[in-house]
Amino acid sequence: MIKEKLKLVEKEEVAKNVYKFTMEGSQIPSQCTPGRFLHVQAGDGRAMLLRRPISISAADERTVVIIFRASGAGTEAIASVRIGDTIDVFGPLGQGFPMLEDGTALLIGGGVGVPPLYFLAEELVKNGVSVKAVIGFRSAEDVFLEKELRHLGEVEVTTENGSYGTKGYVTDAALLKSAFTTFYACGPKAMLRPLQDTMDAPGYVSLEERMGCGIGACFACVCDKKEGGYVKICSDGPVFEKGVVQL
Amino acid sequence: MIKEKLKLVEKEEVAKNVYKFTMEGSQIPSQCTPGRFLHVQAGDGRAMLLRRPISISAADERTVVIIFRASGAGTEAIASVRIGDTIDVFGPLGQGFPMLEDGTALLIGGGVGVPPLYFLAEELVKNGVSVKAVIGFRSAEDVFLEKELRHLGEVEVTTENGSYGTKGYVTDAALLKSAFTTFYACGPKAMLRPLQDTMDAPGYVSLEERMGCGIGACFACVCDKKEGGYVKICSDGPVFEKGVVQL
Amino acid sequence: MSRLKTVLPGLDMKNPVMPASGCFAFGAEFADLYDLSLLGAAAVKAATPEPRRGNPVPRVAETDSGMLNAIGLQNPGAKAIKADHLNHCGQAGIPVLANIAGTSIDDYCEAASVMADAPEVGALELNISCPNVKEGGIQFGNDPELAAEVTRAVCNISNKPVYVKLSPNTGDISAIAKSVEKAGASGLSMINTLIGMRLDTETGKPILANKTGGLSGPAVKPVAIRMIYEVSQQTDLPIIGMGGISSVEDIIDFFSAGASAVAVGTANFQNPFICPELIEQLDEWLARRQIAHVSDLTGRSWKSCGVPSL
Amino acid sequence: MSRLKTVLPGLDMKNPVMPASGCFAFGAEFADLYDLSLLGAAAVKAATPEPRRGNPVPRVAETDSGMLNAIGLQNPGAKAIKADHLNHCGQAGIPVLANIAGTSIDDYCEAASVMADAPEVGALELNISCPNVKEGGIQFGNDPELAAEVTRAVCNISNKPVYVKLSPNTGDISAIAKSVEKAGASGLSMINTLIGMRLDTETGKPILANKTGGLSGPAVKPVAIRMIYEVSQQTDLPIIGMGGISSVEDIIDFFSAGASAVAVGTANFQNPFICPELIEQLDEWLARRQIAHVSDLTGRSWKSCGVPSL
Ligand SMILES: Cc1cc2nc3c(=O)[nH]c(=O)nc-3n(C[C@H](O)[C@H](O)[C@H](O)COP(=O)(O)OP(=O)(O)OC[C@H]3O[C@@H](n4cnc5c(N)ncnc54)[C@H](O)[C@@H]3O)c2cc1C
Ligand SMILES: Cc1cc2nc3c(=O)[nH]c(=O)nc-3n(C[C@H](O)[C@H](O)[C@H](O)COP(=O)(O)OP(=O)(O)OC[C@H]3O[C@@H](n4cnc5c(N)ncnc54)[C@H](O)[C@@H]3O)c2cc1C
Ligand SMILES: Cc1cc2nc3c(=O)[nH]c(=O)nc-3n(C[C@H](O)[C@H](O)[C@H](O)COP(=O)(O)O)c2cc1C
Ligand SMILES: Cc1cc2nc3c(=O)[nH]c(=O)nc-3n(C[C@H](O)[C@H](O)[C@H](O)COP(=O)(O)O)c2cc1C
Ligand code: FES
Ligand code: FES
Repeated sequence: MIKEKLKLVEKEEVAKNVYKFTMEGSQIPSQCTPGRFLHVQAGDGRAMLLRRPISISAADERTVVIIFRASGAGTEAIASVRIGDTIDVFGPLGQGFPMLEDGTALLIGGGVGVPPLYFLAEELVKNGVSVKAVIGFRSAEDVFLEKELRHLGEVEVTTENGSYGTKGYVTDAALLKSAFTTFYACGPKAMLRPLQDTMDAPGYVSLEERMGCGIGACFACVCDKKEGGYVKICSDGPVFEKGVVQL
Repeated sequence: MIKEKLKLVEKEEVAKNVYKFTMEGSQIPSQCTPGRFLHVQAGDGRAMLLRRPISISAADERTVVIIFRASGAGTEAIASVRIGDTIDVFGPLGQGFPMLEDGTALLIGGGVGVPPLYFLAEELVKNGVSVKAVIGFRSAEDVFLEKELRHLGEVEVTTENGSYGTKGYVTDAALLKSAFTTFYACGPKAMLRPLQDTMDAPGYVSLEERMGCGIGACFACVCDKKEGGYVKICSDGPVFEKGVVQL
Repeated sequence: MSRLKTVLPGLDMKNPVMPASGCFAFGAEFADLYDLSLLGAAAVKAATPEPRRGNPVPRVAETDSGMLNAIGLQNPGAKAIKADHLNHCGQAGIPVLANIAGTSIDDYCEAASVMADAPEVGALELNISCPNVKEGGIQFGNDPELAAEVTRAVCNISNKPVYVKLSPNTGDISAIAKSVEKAGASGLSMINTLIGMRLDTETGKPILANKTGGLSGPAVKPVAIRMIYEVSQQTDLPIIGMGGISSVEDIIDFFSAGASAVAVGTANFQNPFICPELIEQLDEWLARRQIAHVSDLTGRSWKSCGVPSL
Repeated sequence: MSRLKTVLPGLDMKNPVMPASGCFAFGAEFADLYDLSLLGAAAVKAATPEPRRGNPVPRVAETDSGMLNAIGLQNPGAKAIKADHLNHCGQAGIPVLANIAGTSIDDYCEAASVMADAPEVGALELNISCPNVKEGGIQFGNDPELAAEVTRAVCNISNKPVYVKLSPNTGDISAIAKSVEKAGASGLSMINTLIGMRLDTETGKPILANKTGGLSGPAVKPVAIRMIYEVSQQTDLPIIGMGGISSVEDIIDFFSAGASAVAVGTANFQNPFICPELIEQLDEWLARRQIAHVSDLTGRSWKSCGVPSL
């Protein structure tokens, strides 16, 4: 957990209002693992006090990649940063995805839930695990990371309006009925809930919540556990084993 | 009175923390006259709501020049704007310096009170008026606009610590005792007060006050008149004939 | 723009947006910038019975996403205002909401009776909350009894509807609101400024000559929204909402909280063209979402049915 | 750093800077980031007699230069806190200011008696102001009698000094302050959060599940400064100042207003390293101006002599 000014070295609009930022730093990148997130300052932090949690979509020793939708004032401010400028980042935070050692992983992502799964896919493939992915979007113009994921394994795209791939939600995808060892899912609660309730295989879900501190100190992001008690999404998660949390 | 995004085309640090900005626009520049000012937005205007009043230091049909000290959060934010970027400006505001048609003008400026006098000097010289200037600063490293003013007439520099030119305040300058038709002064109240009280010649003083609206609507910037009643510095001034306002 | 037409007691407005009192003087300066007839109404600067010189300068100071003012109700007095200053709004044909201030009930009544008589004035706005004037204002706004008393007195002598402008510097704003409703108010304006102070860090002394000032701007919007949310459920009076409005989204939020019209104050200093700009954006915002009338949004934060949820 | 050493009732501190209650939990998370022994003290999360689950999420929302929270006093209960959560501060050797909350006087006393017994605790901080809990808190903070009653009861059973944390949601904060002073308080903490609300513009509904929340951050600093300026002239109690502190200049302003120590809340979320950073900057700020001791600045906004004017 380091606070560092990362330098924006590459910037690309990968879908409508969705930006891919490649950032350089000396400390944060090397600590990044799939499923963890960065707490990113928006603007100069004077009018917007709270950092924005954004998942890590790739990382190596010197660079880290995030992919995010510019959907509000904060993410728009972040999207307006120019190449060569720095971004104030605190991280990496949270507990990431547990790794598989063998078998087949099914990755299920909705919208901006897809970015962390790409990082996971890369690492799984490095581990010798086979990877299949279901990624869901609103419509054809919103699709991103499809090509990159296809390099790593089979991919099924769903769109709500059917303008590309399978029509419907990720839960309508054919791949969900294929064989796999473990699933990993990231997206809105409405997507995770049916997955947690209906999937037979073991798996992990990655959650979102509005956050204050990002390190477990403010109790903004609690989520009830099924068996009583609670977890903090920022520090105990955002990734939880299937069946642990109430969705 | 126009609200326009001016484009920063030239930027120079003319003395320690003092910046000269040359800005381009299609509407504001052509309306600028000496003594009027611009109401400049600092940053994105979200954390800092109030515009900063800055005098016009030069202008032609397409460009306008301001010179300002980065002395607080707002002027520092303005100073950090990069060439090619735009600045949200409202103006020109206020009543400028009345012009002389002949004779000799003595210009007296302290610190960031010097910039509007440069614009005035240019216009006076165009009118065929002779110009002399006394400009006062804290110390040698703070001096600016000396060279430019020398192109237009005689200049005496004063510094408080004597590190350059005459030691003392502008009120200690020898030129104050020379012959001239009218004086024009701009600087802090502590400088204008003795000038208004002791100068025999006719003259004009340009005042500063904390402002809200800049157009006479909020009553933030009133100043009592000597003969009763009040003026608004933003809209009735900032320039007043000697003896009109209480300093 | 028929979806914007708003009729409140004394105020027949083509749209529900007006500049807030003290941020617009009497309109002369803004008439140079845009056509005042675009506005729904105009809340003009506070009138006191006698002319007031106001406080020494500095009178304003910036704070994070806000500002402090301690103008001290400088104004030429009710009679001069009525005689000389209402012509810009009058010519534009927009109703004036005449802000009234004073340091005693007699003061209020005196200023009110003058202003209520002006043909340009549609309604009075009783400023029982201005925190800048040492002897007056503040105690009226923080005491249900006193607030009712001054409201009753002014309503008795006024032939125009009376809006009471509530102070947020109180522990129970609903109590004040209910009390002035019973006393005869036709509407509420809320909120006035929060009392605040800024110091010069180097000298340690207050920046404002008056020491304290009134805090306004986006910083106070969450306080305003919560108070309107609460009060609109406790009274039947229409509410003119204000406190930090600087975007069309802000206007929507004030309606959702429970306002029936809005006033824009501090934002006029950053963008003097903001009122007509917001009026146009408001119409577009509603059109894009096919909302028949802006009043359909009033109170939708707490109403459970009969309003578009979007 | 001898110019920073600050001794207040129950709190023997090497410097006057502490994290504010609710923004630091019990220190475990921050102990991973920096050496807690750098802090002057630590105001820990509110303790209630029984464990509390708090409010549904969302619990936080951003506002301009501020934020709203409605955590709802989630905590494991006083006994568990005393047994399991004070070790990080204890090992660092910094005094704990134990925040106490409840919904009745008995509640307060029960939590207070447990916490006052913990050896790590230097003093209690009576949260009579938390605006998030429906049945409790708010009425104590807005009524001088009730505030005195709970203060007296807790002082009676506590063997540690009691600081009362005042609510800004009141029309007369000095009345509350004077009342709790008479009732036996050893100090004041001010201010707690202002009640606020943010709506989702599209749906019109409150963002926080609890609907209202407490407003904190730089937006409220002018309100905090003005209240401390006022109260510090009306009581002899030392004041722990808070509300929007995020820079060393802010700390100076709180001292100038009348504080004897400060707490940093919301700013910990933007920069979790801020407390030790500010402590170092505070020492430098004083050194550069040759101020012998930070306490020389206390109240210099209103004191007319005997303090450096710089
Ligand atoms: C662990 C985690 C990982 C995430 N990873 C990604 C990612 O890789 N790519 C991506 O595009 N988005 C991601 N999000 C969602 C992202 O944080 C929000 O879209 C973003 O905070 C919205 O900020 P804004 O300024 O656009 O919106 P605003 O509405 O202006 O934000 C106001 C406040 O609400 C909070 N907020 C609003 N929406 C959300 C949300 N959905 N989740 C959490 N906080 C919210 C903001 O953080 C801010 O504090 C992630 C969220 C979490 C919790
Ligand atoms: C008519 C006029 C012309 C001016 N011309 C120039 C110029 O040409 N060059 C230049 O360097 N400065 C000029 N000034 C002063 C300049 O406006 C202030 O230095 C500037 O506003 C300070 O802003 P800040 O963000 O640095 O300070 P901050 O302290 O962060 O400002 C906080 C608030 O106080 C106001 N404020 C602070 N100091 C002053 C001041 N001295 N006068 C007015 N408002 C102040 C700011 O506008 C802002 O609203 C002029 C002022 C006036 C009134
Ligand atoms: C400079 C200034 C002067 C004001 N003068 C008055 C006044 O005379 N009477 C009044 O009732 N309110 C006055 N107000 C308060 C505003 O009308 C409004 O209630 C408050 O500023 C909140 O709105 P805002 O955040 O949009 O400014 C004044 C506000 C400002 C900033
Ligand atoms: C997330 C959060 C939780 C808080 N919890 C408590 C609490 O449990 N008890 C309390 O007295 N104050 C609590 N507060 C109030 C702070 O201690 C502080 O008084 C207030 O936030 C103002 O300071 P700031 O602007 O620096 O945050 C909380 C504040 C925040 C932001
Ligand atoms: S965001 Fe603070 S505990 Fe999770
Ligand atoms: S700044 Fe508003 S009247 Fe001068």
